[in-house]
Amino acid sequence: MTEPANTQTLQRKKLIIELDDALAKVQDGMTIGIGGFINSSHPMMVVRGLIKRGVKNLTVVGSASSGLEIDLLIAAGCAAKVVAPYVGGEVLAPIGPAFRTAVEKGKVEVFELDEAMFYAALRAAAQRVPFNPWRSGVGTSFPDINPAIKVFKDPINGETLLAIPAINLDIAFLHAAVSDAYGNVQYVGHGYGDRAIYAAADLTFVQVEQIVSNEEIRRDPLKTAIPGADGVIRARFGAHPYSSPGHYIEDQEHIKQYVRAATAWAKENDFAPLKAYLDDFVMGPADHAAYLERVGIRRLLSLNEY
Amino acid sequence: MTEPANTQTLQRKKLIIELDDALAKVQDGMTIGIGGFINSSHPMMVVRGLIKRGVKNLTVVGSASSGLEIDLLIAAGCAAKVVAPYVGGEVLAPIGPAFRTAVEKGKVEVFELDEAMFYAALRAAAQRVPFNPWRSGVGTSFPDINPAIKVFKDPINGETLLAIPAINLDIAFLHAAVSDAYGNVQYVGHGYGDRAIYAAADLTFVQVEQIVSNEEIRRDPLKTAIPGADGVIRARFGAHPYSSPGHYIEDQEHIKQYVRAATAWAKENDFAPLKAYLDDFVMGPADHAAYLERVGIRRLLSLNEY
Amino acid sequence: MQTTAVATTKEIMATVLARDLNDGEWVEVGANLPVPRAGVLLAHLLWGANMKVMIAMTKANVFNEPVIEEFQLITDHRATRWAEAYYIHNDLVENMKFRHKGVFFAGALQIDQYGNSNLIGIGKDYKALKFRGPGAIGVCNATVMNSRFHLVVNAHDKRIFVPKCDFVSALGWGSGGADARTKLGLPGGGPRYVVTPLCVMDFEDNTKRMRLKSLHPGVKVDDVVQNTGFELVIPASVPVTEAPTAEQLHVMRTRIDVGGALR
Amino acid sequence: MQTTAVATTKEIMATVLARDLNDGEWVEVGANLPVPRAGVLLAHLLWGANMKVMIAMTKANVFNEPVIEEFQLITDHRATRWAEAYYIHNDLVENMKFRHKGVFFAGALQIDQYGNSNLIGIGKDYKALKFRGPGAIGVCNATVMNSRFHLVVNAHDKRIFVPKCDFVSALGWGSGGADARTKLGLPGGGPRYVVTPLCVMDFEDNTKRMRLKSLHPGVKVDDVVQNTGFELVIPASVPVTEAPTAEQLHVMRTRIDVGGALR
Repeated sequence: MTEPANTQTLQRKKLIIELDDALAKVQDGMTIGIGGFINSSHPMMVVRGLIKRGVKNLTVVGSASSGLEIDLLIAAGCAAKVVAPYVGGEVLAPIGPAFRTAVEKGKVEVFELDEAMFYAALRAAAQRVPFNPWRSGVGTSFPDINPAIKVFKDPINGETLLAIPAINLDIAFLHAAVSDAYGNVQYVGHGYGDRAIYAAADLTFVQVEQIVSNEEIRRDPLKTAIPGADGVIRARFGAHPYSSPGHYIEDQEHIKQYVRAATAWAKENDFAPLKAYLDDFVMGPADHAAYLERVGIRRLLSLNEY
Repeated sequence: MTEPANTQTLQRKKLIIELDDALAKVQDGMTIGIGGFINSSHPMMVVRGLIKRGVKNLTVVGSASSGLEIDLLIAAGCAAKVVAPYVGGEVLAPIGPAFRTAVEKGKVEVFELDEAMFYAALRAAAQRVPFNPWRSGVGTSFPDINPAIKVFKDPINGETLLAIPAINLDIAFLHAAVSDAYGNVQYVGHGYGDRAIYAAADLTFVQVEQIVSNEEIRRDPLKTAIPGADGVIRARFGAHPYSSPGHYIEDQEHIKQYVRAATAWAKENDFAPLKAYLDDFVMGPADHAAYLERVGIRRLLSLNEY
Repeated sequence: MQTTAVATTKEIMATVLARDLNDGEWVEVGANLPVPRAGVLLAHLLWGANMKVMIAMTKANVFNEPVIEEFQLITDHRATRWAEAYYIHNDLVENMKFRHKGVFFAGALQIDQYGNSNLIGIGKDYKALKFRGPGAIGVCNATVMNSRFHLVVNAHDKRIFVPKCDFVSALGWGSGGADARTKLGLPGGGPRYVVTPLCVMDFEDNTKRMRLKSLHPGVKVDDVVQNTGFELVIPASVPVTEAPTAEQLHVMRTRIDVGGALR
Repeated sequence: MQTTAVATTKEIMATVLARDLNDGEWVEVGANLPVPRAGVLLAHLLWGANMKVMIAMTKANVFNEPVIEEFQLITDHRATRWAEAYYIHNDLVENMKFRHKGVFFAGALQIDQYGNSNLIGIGKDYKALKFRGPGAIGVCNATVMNSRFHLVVNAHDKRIFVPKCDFVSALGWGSGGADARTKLGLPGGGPRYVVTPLCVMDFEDNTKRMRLKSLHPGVKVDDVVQNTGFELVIPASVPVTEAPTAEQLHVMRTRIDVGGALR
C-alpha cells in the first residue's frame, strides 16, 4: 500500500480573480444584476469597471430598491433597459436624476414592477419556471404599462392573478463583507436581497472587503449567504460611495457631488457636470486604488459607523 | 415635565405557554404542520399531547421528509389525511409501518407530492396565492393520482407546468433549540425546512430545549429562524426519541421499539403491540416529565453527540 | 403633565397615525419618513409594547430604549443594533402571512378620490412621461397585504389630489364601492386615512369616496376644498384634529424625535 | 500499488458512479446510501477537489479530511461539522440553478425499460395499493433539475425491473425516444446509468431503451436477462465492469468506507 496520490497532486482551486477577469465575461446586451440596496452595498468597483469598458445595451437589473449605482450606469450610457422597482437615493435624491431624465427622454426603457413582482421574477429564474403568480397588482396599472406581466386566471380556483415572467441574469455582481478563496460569501448584517439576485444568475461575481480563511467561514456556516460565487474579487472600500455594513458608512458628500452633476443633466439638460464626474471618478483613475486615491484616504477614514 | 408613564405600567408580554395552552387551539379536522426532518427535531411532546387529547381527522402536514412522528399520529388514529413526500425512518424503517398499512387499508388519504411540490404548496400559502407553478412532475403520475395538482399551460410562454395548490396550515408545531420569551426562535444548525412550515401557518407554537434571554437572541439576529412564534413551550428532551441538534442524538433503541410495534400491525395485523406502546409512552405518562421518567434518565443521558 | 407646548402640524400628523395603531401590530419604521416613524414609535412606546417594529429590515422592539436614535437612511447598518431577527429582504417581501397584522404607510405623487395612488410618473402616455417618478418600491404589494394602510403626504395641493391618477401603482378603492377590493380578490382593508398637512381624510363607508374627517388647527374647510382636485365628501360638522396629549408630545420630543425633525 | 485485493460488488458499483463524476460538479452524499456515497467521495478525493458535496444539508468540501466519518442518518448533526454553508432545506429545494452542475442518484421500487421509476407504491389502483411505498421524497424534482442521474438499486430482479411502472414518480425517458424529455419542456439529461448488483445499464441513443453496458465480474448476460422483466438491448459484446484500481480501492477502504459498509 502506498499513500494516496491525490493529496499530493490535486488541490482545491482558488476562485480569487481580478476585476478584469470578471468584467471580461460581460458582453453588450447582457442582463446584469447589481446587488445592494439604495445607499448600501453596491459593487461599485465593478460598476465603474463596466462603464470604463464601455459596455452597452445592458439590461440592468437593480436591487429591489436600487440606488444611484443604476443612475450612474444610465448616465454613462451602459443601460438600455432597467429592471428596478425604485431608483433613487432616499433623502439624497428622491428619484435618480439620470434615471428620471433618461426615461423621460426615451433613452432607457423601464421594466415596471414593484418589489414583490421583482422577487417573483427572480425566483422564477432561480426555479427554472417561466413565471410566478402574484396577487398584489391586480387592479393597478402594472399589467397595462408592462406588457410582459399578464393577467390570468389561476388554474386551481380561477382567481385573477398576475403572471410575472422569469428574469434570468446572465451575471450577478454583488458586494459583501468577506469570502473565502472558494466562493463562500458572508455579510455583516442581513445582506438585503442579494441572495435572491444570486439565485437568479447564471454566474455570480462578488467583490468583498476582505478574503478570509476557509476556517473562518466554517466558524458560522449559517452566515454563508452566497455559497457558490463563481469568482471573488478583493475590493476594500469597493462599495464607495455607498456603505458597506460593518465597514464604512456611505460618503454623503461624494453622493451629493454625483447628484448635483446628474441633476444638471436632468434639470438643465447640461451633461458637462456628469461628464466631469465620470472623467474624474470613473474614466480617469487607472484602477480601484487610483479611484480611492482620488477620493482621498482622509475622506475614506472618516466614514466610520461609530 | 414628568417621566413618561408608559415604562412604569406597560411591559412586553411573555409568550411562554404551557403545552395544554397550545394543544387547546387544536380542533378536530384542522390542518396541522409538524416540523423536523426524518429522525430529527420533531415536536414530540406536542405529538404525544395531541394523541392523548384524542384529536381526530387531522390533515397532518409533515416535513419535506417526515419521520415516524407522522406514523405515530396515524397509528393513534389522529390523522385522516397526510401531506408528506416521505414517511419513514431511513435505515430504522424504510417506510413508516403504520403509514404503509393505514394507506393500504384505506384508513388514511395521502396528498401525493414530492419535496419541491411540498414547498411550492407551503410557499403559496405563505404568499397568499392559490397556487405556485412547478416544472418537475410533468410527465409523471402525480397529477393523475393527486387531482388537486393541475396540469396547465403557463400564461407567458404556454409551457406545460403543474399548478400546486396552496396548503395553508391552521397551526404549525415545531421543535427548536432555544427561544426568548417573546417568540424569537433559534436553531442549532440549519433547522431543516421549519422556516417554510412556519411561513405557511396561521399560528405557530414552538417547543424549545431552553428559553434564553432576549439579549442572548440579539447576539446573533441572523440565527433567528422563526421571528414570530405565537407561543413557546419549554421542552427539554422534547424531541425524544428523535434528535435535537446540539443537544442529543436520536434514541435508536426507542425508535426500534416503536417500529417493532408498528410493524406487527403492518405485517401481522396485530395492533396489540402498538396499543401497548401507546399506553406505555403516550397515554400512560401524566405529562412530559413522566414520559421522560418512563424512558429513564440513564437512557436520556446516553444520547450524546460527542 | 403641566406642559402647554403646542404641537406642530407634523407632530399632529404623527399622532393621528399613532392613534390608529394597536398593540401587537406589525409596522415598518421607514427611514426618511419622519412622520410615520414618529407615529409608529409613539404607539409602540405608549400602548404598543408588543408591536413588532421593522427598523432597517430587522425585527426590533425598542420599547425599553430611552431614546430611539434616528437614522436618515434605511440602509444605515447602525439601526440594525436592536435586531431580534433579520428580515432577509426577499423573505420579507415573499412571506405575507405576518402582514395580516401589519399596517403600512404609503406616499404618492398623485392620489384620486378613491385613494388610488401613483408613484410611477406623470403624463398621459407611459412611453412619454412628463415626469418620471421613483417607482412603486414595495408599495403595490404592501398596500394589499397589510391589514390597512394610510396615505401620508407632505403637501396638500391639486398636483397631488387629482381627479384621476395617470397610473395606479397602489390600489385604493378602485372606482369606488365597499367591494372594490374584494371583487378583485384582494385581501386587506385598503386605505383608511389620508393624512396631509391640512387635514385627515377617510373614506365613506359605502361609496368609498374620500371624506374630510378632521382639520388641523387653524385650517378651514375651504382651504382643503381649494387644494383638492376632486369633490370631497364634507360632513356637516368637521372637528379639529385631536392634538397629542402633553404626555404624547413629551415622549415624542424626548424619546422619538430628539433631533426635532417634526418641529 | 502492489495490492491485489479484490473489490466487492458494492465497491465496483461505487466506482462506476465515481467514474461518471467530474471535478466541479455538485453532488449529494445521502446517508444510508453507502454505494452512491462512496462513489461521490471517491471522485471527490481522487479527481474532484472542487466538487461541491452536500452532506447532511450542508455544503462541504472534505477533500483534505484524512478519514471521512460515515453517519447512518441524514439528520445526524455531527455530519454538519464540515459545513461551509447550510442549505436551508426549502432554499435547497427551491433554488434550482446550481443543479445545472448537479448529479443525482435515485432508488426505486420499480423501473421500466425507459428508466421511468416508482417510489409511490405497487398496485394497479392508487386507491387500493397492494404495497404502499415511502413516497417520492425529492426524487421527482432532482431527477429533472440535475444535469443527469443514475438509478442505483440493491437488487436486480423482475419485481424491480418491470414492463411498466404502476406509477411514475421520477420520469426517465417516458415512452422512449431521445426527445422524450425535451418535448415535455424538461431540462436535464435524464437517467444515464442503471447500476445494480449484476450489471451496469445505460440507454440506447435513439430509442432510449435500456441497454446492457457491462457485467460485473462473474455475471453472465443470461443472469441479467432472466432477472429483468422487459427486453433489454444486448450489444454483441458486453465487457466486464471495470473494477476499481488498486489506488481507488485503497482510498475507498482507508478514507471513505473504513467501517466496511461496502464489504
